[in-house]
Amino acid sequence: MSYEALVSLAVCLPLAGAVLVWLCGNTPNLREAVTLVTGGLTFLSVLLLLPQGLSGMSPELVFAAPLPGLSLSFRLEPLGMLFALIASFLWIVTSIYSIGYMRGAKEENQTRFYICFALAIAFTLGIAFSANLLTLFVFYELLTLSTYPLVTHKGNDEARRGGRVYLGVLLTTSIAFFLPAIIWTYSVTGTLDFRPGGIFGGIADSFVVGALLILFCFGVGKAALMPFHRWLPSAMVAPTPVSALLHAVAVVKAGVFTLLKITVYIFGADLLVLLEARDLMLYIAGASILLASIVAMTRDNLKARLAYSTVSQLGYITLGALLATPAGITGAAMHIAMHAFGKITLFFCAGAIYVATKKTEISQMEGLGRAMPFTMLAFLIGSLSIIGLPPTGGTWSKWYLMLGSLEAGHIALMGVLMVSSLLNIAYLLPIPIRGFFAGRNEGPSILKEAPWPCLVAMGITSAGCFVLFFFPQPLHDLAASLYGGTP
Amino acid sequence: MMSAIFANLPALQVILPLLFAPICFLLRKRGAAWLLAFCVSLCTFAVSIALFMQVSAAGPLSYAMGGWDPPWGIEYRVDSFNAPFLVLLSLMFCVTLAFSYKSVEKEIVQPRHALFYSAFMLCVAGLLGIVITGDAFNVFVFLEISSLSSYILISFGKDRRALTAAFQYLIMGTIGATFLLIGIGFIYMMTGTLNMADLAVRLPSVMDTHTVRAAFAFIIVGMSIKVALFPLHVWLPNAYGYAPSAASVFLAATSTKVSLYVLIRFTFTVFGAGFAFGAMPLQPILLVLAVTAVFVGSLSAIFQTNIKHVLAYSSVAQIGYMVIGFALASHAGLSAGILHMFNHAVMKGCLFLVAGCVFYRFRSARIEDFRGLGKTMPWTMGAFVVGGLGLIGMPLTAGFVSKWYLIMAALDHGFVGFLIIAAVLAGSLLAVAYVWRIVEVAYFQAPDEVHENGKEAPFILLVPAWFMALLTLYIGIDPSLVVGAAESAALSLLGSTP
Amino acid sequence: MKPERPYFLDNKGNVRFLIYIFHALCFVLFAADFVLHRHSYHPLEEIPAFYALFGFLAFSVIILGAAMLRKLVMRPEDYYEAPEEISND
Amino acid sequence: MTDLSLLTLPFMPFFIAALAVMFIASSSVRSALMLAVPIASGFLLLQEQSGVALTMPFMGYELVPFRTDKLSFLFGYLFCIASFIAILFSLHVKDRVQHTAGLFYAGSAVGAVFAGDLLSLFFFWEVMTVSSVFLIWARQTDGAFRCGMRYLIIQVASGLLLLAGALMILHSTGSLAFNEIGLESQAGYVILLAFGIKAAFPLLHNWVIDSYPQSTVTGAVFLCCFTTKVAVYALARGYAGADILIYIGAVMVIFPIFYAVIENDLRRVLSYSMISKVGFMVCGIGIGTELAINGAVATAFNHVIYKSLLFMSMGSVLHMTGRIRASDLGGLYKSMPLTTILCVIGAASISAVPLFGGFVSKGMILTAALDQKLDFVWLCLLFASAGTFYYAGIKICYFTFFGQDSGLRAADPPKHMLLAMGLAAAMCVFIGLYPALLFGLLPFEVDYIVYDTTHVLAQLQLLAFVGLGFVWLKISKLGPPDLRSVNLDVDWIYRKFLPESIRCALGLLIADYGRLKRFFCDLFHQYIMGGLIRHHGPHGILARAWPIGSMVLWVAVLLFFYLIFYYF
Repeated sequence: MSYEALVSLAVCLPLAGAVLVWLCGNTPNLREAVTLVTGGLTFLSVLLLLPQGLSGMSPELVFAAPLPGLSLSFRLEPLGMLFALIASFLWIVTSIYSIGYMRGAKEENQTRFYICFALAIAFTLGIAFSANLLTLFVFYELLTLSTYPLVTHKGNDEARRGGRVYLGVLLTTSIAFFLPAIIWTYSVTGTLDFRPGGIFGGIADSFVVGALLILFCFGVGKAALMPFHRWLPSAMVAPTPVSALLHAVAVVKAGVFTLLKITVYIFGADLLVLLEARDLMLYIAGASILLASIVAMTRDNLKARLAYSTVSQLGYITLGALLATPAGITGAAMHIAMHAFGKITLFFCAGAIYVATKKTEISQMEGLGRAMPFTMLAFLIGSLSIIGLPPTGGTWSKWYLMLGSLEAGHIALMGVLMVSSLLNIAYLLPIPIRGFFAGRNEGPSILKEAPWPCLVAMGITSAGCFVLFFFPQPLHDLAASLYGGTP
Repeated sequence: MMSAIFANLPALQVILPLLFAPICFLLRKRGAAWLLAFCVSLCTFAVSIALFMQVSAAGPLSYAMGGWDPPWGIEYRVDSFNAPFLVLLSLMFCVTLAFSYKSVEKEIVQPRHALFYSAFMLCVAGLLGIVITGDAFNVFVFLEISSLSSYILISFGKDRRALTAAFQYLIMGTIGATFLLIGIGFIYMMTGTLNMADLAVRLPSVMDTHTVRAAFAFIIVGMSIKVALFPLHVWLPNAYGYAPSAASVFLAATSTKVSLYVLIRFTFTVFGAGFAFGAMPLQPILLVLAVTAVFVGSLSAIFQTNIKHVLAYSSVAQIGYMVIGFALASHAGLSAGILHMFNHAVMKGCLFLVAGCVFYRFRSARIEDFRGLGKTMPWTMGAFVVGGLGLIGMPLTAGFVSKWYLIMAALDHGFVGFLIIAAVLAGSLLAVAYVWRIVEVAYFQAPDEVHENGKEAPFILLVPAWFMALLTLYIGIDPSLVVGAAESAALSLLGSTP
Repeated sequence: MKPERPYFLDNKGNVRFLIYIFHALCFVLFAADFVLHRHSYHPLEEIPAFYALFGFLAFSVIILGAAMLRKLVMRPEDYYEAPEEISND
Repeated sequence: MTDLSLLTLPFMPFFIAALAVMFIASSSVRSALMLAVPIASGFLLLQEQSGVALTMPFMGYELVPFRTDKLSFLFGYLFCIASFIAILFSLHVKDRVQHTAGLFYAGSAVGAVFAGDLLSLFFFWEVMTVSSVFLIWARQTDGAFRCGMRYLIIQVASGLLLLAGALMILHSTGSLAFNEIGLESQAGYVILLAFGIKAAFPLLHNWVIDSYPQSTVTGAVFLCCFTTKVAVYALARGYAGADILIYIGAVMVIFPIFYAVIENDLRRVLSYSMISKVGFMVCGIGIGTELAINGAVATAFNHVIYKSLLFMSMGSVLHMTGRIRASDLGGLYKSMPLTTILCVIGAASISAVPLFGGFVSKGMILTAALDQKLDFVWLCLLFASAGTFYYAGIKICYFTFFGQDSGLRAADPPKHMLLAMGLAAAMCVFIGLYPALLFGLLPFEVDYIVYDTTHVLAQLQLLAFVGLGFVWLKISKLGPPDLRSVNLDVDWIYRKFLPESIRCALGLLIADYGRLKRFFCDLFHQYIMGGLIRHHGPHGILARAWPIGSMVLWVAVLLFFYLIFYYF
């Protein structure tokens, strides 16, 4: 199949899936089969695109021109491939998980759920493949809107409040900062294309570029850089598969992916390192990492803790993107994948616990490991990956990020990353450990795991954490080809 | 025959609705009146399209009314600035009529139906006349025709407050029209001509006189009332809020735009940008008022309880955007302003149509009526969401395009530009607030007993609403037509000044 | 219950005997320094019975030092958290 | 063996077995498998020659996961022996988590000493950390949980420092090879700190004291064997001859003595003793002569054997009686004769009584210190030798097995435990009697005579007079009693001082935060929102739509202003 057809296929498949799901809404088994098949096909088509994506900048694929001189268009490049691969692969896993979760938790409006989910994935892939800032922005906003019904899925007051914060923060940042930054960039440079080495090329003075950098960093609210992180904990009112895929992978990663793309392809590393504004943003990212970890420690609700942990981990990627050194960018790109596998595992576990026991608070989970050993083991593995301990994938991204801060001459940031790892231990590990070892006098409990699709999904992602440790080479190559390193 | 029609298109444009209005009244029967009006609207639309094509192919078109050559006779002049307005007006004419068949049946007592249609046609004729004419006094005449008929339209509202609103509008509209008349009188006094093109030639020699300056002031203030520019917007919410749905759809989409058209026409074509923005401090005054309008309008919209009022206040804010574009007086700014006039007409038309659908079901359009509509009236709410996203300025909707151009234009203006951008973006955010407030009610609140049995609006009402919604999306995805029209309009305006 | 058979050290005499033996051993080692030749790397080592003296001195210092340290650092057992009963495995 | 592959590396049997053990339900099969592991690993080691290296490209780096020389061989064999003993000792444990963790722990220790580059070292370093902490958590008490968290955080901090140092070296030299590091660069200090945490340098030592006594009976045996010894190995490779280590070592040998004397928990006494002993090794590495390094390495070898023996005997006591405080014990020789004898052998060995293992190695470091004219250091080490005998030799044995009869009548532990202890005891005696075997393994040629008059006489005098002091003290009944207590140590900083001050600060903050929040909420609701509603609400002045008069007034005002502006 031609490359153009494949790209369109990859984006259109989930859209078509959404329509099919809508049509099959009355027969749950068929509906879920459609979701799974669509997921599989989407992943396959992304996979088929891989050679093209690795070969550097592919030809542009224009499909609309919403503004004269500016087009909505797709173009493959390594970072987008990386993101698309992760999102489409984890969609399959999450679909498997959702089947267990949604049925197990007896959620309502499941059809709407699957429709919006497919839409969100389509838009995520749109973000991944976008060839210019405008396309990216369009899909970015569409993603916000398509996930809103998912966040507010429960439809009660709490969901409404959560959804309000979610939409409020994401729209505010994108309208108030991201959009003007895009327009300003366009008026300065006359283009919005992603180009290796950036598009400023000495056109603008450092004040303007610095201001733009700050606008972009805060404008991409999905990257959850403090103080615009509030939406992420609020989004936790959503059903867990949503939190898992969207708020640990697709949506937040769309944010940091956008930032990474902007630093690499709009500003360019050479320009970025000269900016004073970059140093400012680096330290804000560092502060975001630490503060979010500290807040995470104070949260007793499991999903809230994971949400703050996500905020902190997103700071890693923002940090790497802003470091703009080869290792920093590699680390940031790799962390997109590493964190995706680790955090999705953790969310899967949180959901499994909820489905099996209806427990949401950490303090209720002591000794739970005896009833749900598999879940808790997966949680342990996911935690290790988030902390960045061998033998889990998180080690490598931390390695590159630390090397990146060293290359950039910011030893303090290396310290931040180290302290953050320790904080991660403090807030993540107690959960599985107390699950396994606390309250041993209460006698053995009866094994009561979540439905099997949930377990299968958890198994896949936690195995992924290990696989990424022992075979990081493809991922590394993909990430490294971003700055023209070893292919 | 065909060639005769083609030669007289400009006249037909106005005369068709003007002529058939009394006939419509005479028909008395509801169905027949509607059918006639609808046929006329289709013809009008065809004429406007033809005119538009002609202008874009062959340049400005001058038509001497009654064979009297300008500047003595009345000249109808179609150029790339007003041709798209003609299309817009006649398009809204069609859409509103399509909508009104069911809506008017419900909202207006039976014997007055034919009256409504004829008043409506008169109003359209007046607005078309304002746009098409090249004669200053003729503008006043058509303005009065359209105003008087719109007072009637508003007073048809079933709510008793509609009468008060109409009366209020009458007072204000009359003041505005009188001011316009005073202004036109002054310049006639100084130049002895009423033809706009002729005025543009003669005015520069008497530019420095107090009389011309006073004339300009009167025209600006007078038309500001009709435009509903802050702080002269007070008549607008009630007029739109209590009018019958069909009337509010049409008025919201067109009447303020036409007034703004007049303002721009006088400023650029008659007085000239050099005079208006060079000799007079028009820019700062307008910018301050427009930015204030954005804030006041949006904030007021947030706290309203009636959807029509929300939309009306939102219009006040959106008019602020248009005036900002106009006040920037650059090519980019002017095209952004004109672009937003079209886009806003489409989006606000869509939203008022939705309000009309809800009104049709529940006989009111308060926020409470929207409870649970996400479930009971999914298609109606779908159109509302699309229109609302347009107001917010989401990408792939018309609102995004105008916002983009407005910000691009403001970027050329240094620090003031940044303030304007801030205001525009703040307005967008406030739009999120007032739109999402309604969306939340519709999708999250359970309907009470009255609304539980709500059904989807009739198909015939949904078609126009969705037509406008799709148009909003279409402009968002492929705006080249609208943007092209706006840009050539701006070019023709700026190019016509020395 | 049958009383336990007394163990070796339960007998005070045995203990006393062991202490005598130990004292004798100490004396022998002390005396050996004067009989046997130790090669020395350090001037201090040439002091007769240096290691014996050092050992005794070191012991005294340790006991005194420990007593002082205990005054400084000793806290009740629940200082950090309530102690748990130690159990096996 | 010439062709090296990852699968035949000596740590592999451990890792494979660790995974397998998780799934083997039958305890006898599990026991057999586990016991076979160190043997298999030792066998693989025997096949290797000194000076080979396995290189492997990984993410653009040239990694050396396996590299041999005499130093690493010695530690490799040592760890195989130690893990065999520890596994044997723990066969009765049903908890498969402990077995898995123990095997991973031992395996990564073996891996660490053969790691030829810093990245591989980091890998094993962290796997050691992660696996060992389960030996503490497996105790399943709240205290053990918290202690495990503290342990893990400190150990991971060490790993992170190692990572940081490795990256700094990579950044400045472009290579990750793990050889002599030295203190010429910043990276040198960072890595020294990393090693220092694991080696329990003064002020960084607290995790040993905190965690070993909290771990399970069998876990403590594993723990005492590996972590600090890997650190000693790493120091010996990276920092041999670094002067700073001499002084660090000198402090390290002295201060734990005083703590050990007043400590009541006997496993904690052993932990302090461990720090003191590691101090000997650090000191030897700092001196850096061939003799000193040999002494340090030999001490490490012996130390693993006798310290595990002592931990095993204390573990047996804990296992059988459920008590471990000196104040609760006494007179156990009556019912646990075999344990008593084995413990005494361990005590003799640690006190360096001639004919026991400890004696062989201790003199080497003392002699090396004298050779280098480090008089003060020599005195410190000598003092520590005297102290060791008191707290490890006398205190442990006396208070547990002799002394005041506590009335406890626990039997000797199960056979496999006795067997493990016996094995360790036999090795202590064997090395004491036949030091040449150990000497053959040492990295440098040994030119040191163990049994000459001077060494033996000096040591006997020292020991005897310390004993004399103790006897007199007991007779005079002046000795410090063993009291139930907690003794403050460095952990006071992070267990008491920091939490209390943070709590204090937070308390103030939260009080103020609440007030601030309320203030801003009020501000927002009353003034901003209130104001907005007042002005823009349905009845607000800016949304008031009815009065025509005011509207007309506005028209007039506006017109007036336009005219004013336009006229002037």
